[in-house]
Amino acid sequence: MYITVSLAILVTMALAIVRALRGPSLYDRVLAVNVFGTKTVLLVSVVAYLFGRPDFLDLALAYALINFIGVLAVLEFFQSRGLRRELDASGGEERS
Amino acid sequence: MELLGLYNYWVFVALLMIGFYAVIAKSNLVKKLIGLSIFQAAVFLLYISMDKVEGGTAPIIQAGVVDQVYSNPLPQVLILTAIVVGISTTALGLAIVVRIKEAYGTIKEHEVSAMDREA
Amino acid sequence: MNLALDIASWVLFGIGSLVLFIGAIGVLRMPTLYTRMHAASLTDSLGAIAVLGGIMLQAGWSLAALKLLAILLFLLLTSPTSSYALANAAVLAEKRDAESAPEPSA
Amino acid sequence: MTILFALFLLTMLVITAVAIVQTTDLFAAVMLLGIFSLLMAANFFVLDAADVALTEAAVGAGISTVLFLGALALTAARERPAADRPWLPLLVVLVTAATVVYATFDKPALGDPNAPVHQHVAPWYLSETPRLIDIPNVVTAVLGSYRGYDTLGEVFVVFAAAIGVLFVLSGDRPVGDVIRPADAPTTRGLKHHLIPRIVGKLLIPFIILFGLYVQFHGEYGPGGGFQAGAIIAAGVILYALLQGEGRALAALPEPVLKALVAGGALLYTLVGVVCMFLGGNFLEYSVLAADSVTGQQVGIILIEAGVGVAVTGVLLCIFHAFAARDPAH
Repeated sequence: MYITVSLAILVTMALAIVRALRGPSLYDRVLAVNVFGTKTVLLVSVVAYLFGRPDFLDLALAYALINFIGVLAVLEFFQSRGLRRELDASGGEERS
Repeated sequence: MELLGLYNYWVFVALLMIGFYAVIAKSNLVKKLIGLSIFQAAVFLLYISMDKVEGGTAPIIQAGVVDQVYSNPLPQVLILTAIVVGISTTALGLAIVVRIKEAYGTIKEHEVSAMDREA
Repeated sequence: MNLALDIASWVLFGIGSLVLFIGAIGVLRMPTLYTRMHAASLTDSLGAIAVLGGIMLQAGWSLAALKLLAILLFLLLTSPTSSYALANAAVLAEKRDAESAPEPSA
Repeated sequence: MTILFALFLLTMLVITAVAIVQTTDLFAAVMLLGIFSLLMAANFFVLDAADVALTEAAVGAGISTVLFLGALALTAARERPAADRPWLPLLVVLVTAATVVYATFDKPALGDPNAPVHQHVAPWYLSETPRLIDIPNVVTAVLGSYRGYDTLGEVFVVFAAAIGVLFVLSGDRPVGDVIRPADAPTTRGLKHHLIPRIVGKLLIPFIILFGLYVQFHGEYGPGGGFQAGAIIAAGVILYALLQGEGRALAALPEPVLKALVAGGALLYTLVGVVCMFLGGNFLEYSVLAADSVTGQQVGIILIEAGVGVAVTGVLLCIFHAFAARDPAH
């Protein structure tokens, strides 16, 4: 029973990776990371039961709590990058 | 089945070489550090692959369960500390890259060394 | 009783897997960023509820069930928040591009 | 069954790694690195390394993304598609790969109980820990007690890295880019985003609480100082992202962070020295209490506390050093 659902989650993870690789925009990649994070939480919870060690749910709990920090950091990054571009014309792009 | 048992090691080799390629072929210094992180992760994977025992479980002893096989705790201890050390050393590398950018205006390795030669 | 619980778990797992799978296809096939985001965030929440609910039925009354409940709660809080942050970042960038496009960069 | 997971997860790992190296967009590379870290943690978990997976989760799920983004903000988000000459490096890599793959044919298969690595100290650790230290988590026992010297060394490496970052980044920024438009403060932090702010306010206490749980439950389940330090640091970084650097630094000022870094390392060393004064060897915790098992447990709790404090301090010091360098801040 657990193995079926964990396989389903693995397939959805693979699809999310395809989205992350194809892009096209940066935000698509962030979206893929976000989707992937949720799937990892679910996978870990299921696998903890599959292995019969439910005390390892701590890992899923850790991800559920701190996974979205990355996405918030992205929002902050784009916000302050816009600000930085006003400060400095050469901005976030490498000189060419 | 015999060969599948070595799959972990092949993935380790693949990751190691991908990281290695990034370090030697890319001239962007941040990219080199990213490659170094992948290289590091490959080594972590090697160690953790070695700790697995067939039919075993994580080495946290369950009260009242006898005859349980446990995986090897030693590689886990080594890698556990290595992960935190890895992030701090990567941070140090990034700090140096930031200073290079400020001093040279670029983070391309060959441009930095060209400027060094001119100076 | 046990059989009933098992069947309920199966049903929840089935719903969860199906919803997650549909969501993943949506993320892959939808035409624009915002539609993709829509597909991802809604199915994520329902899928998480179904899968974790299914496990919870199997766990019974225990510390593990409490932890699963906590995981579910935190997921339901953080997953929409990150969708919000992501959509916000995308809109901000779009707006900035639209603003900077007509005027020549100073 | 493990093989099935391994095939799936490891293949995805390799694909992601290739994509990371291939893309010229460094921002995309950092995002993919996030996926890479998640896959790595899932792999560790499947391979029975719950403690390691928790560490990877705590470090990879926030802190490493935040640090890389901080560095990208200060350098450049795009790699110029350059005239790299890939042929020579590719050749070197392929030759090395062939050699190492050849070497793997002598490795024991995954999970082989007769592999040399399982023959020597590990069985002793597993069989003697319940008698000598009496805590369920053998990983914590090995980390804290049997290999306490190693862990002390690692703590000092982390300590040295923090000092290095502070040295490198605390000098004066080159002049010219510190002018700040008057209306800049409106974009500081994510204060004006209502939803993240409220959710963050709700979650930060739970993150800190969970960090403390991981710290003190480390003897019984997956956890310990390294993981707890990273989780607590992630909580404070979340606070800094939401409320702005200033508020985070007001709550935990920089001298306090530096004191945490030094204090944690010092606490660990002092435990060792106290053991010597009580007549044992350096880091021989058995002498810390009348009963040697209790002594071991007290010693492990103390040094884990030292590790946790030091790691929290180090990660936060590094984060603030990068953030303070940013002209937009």
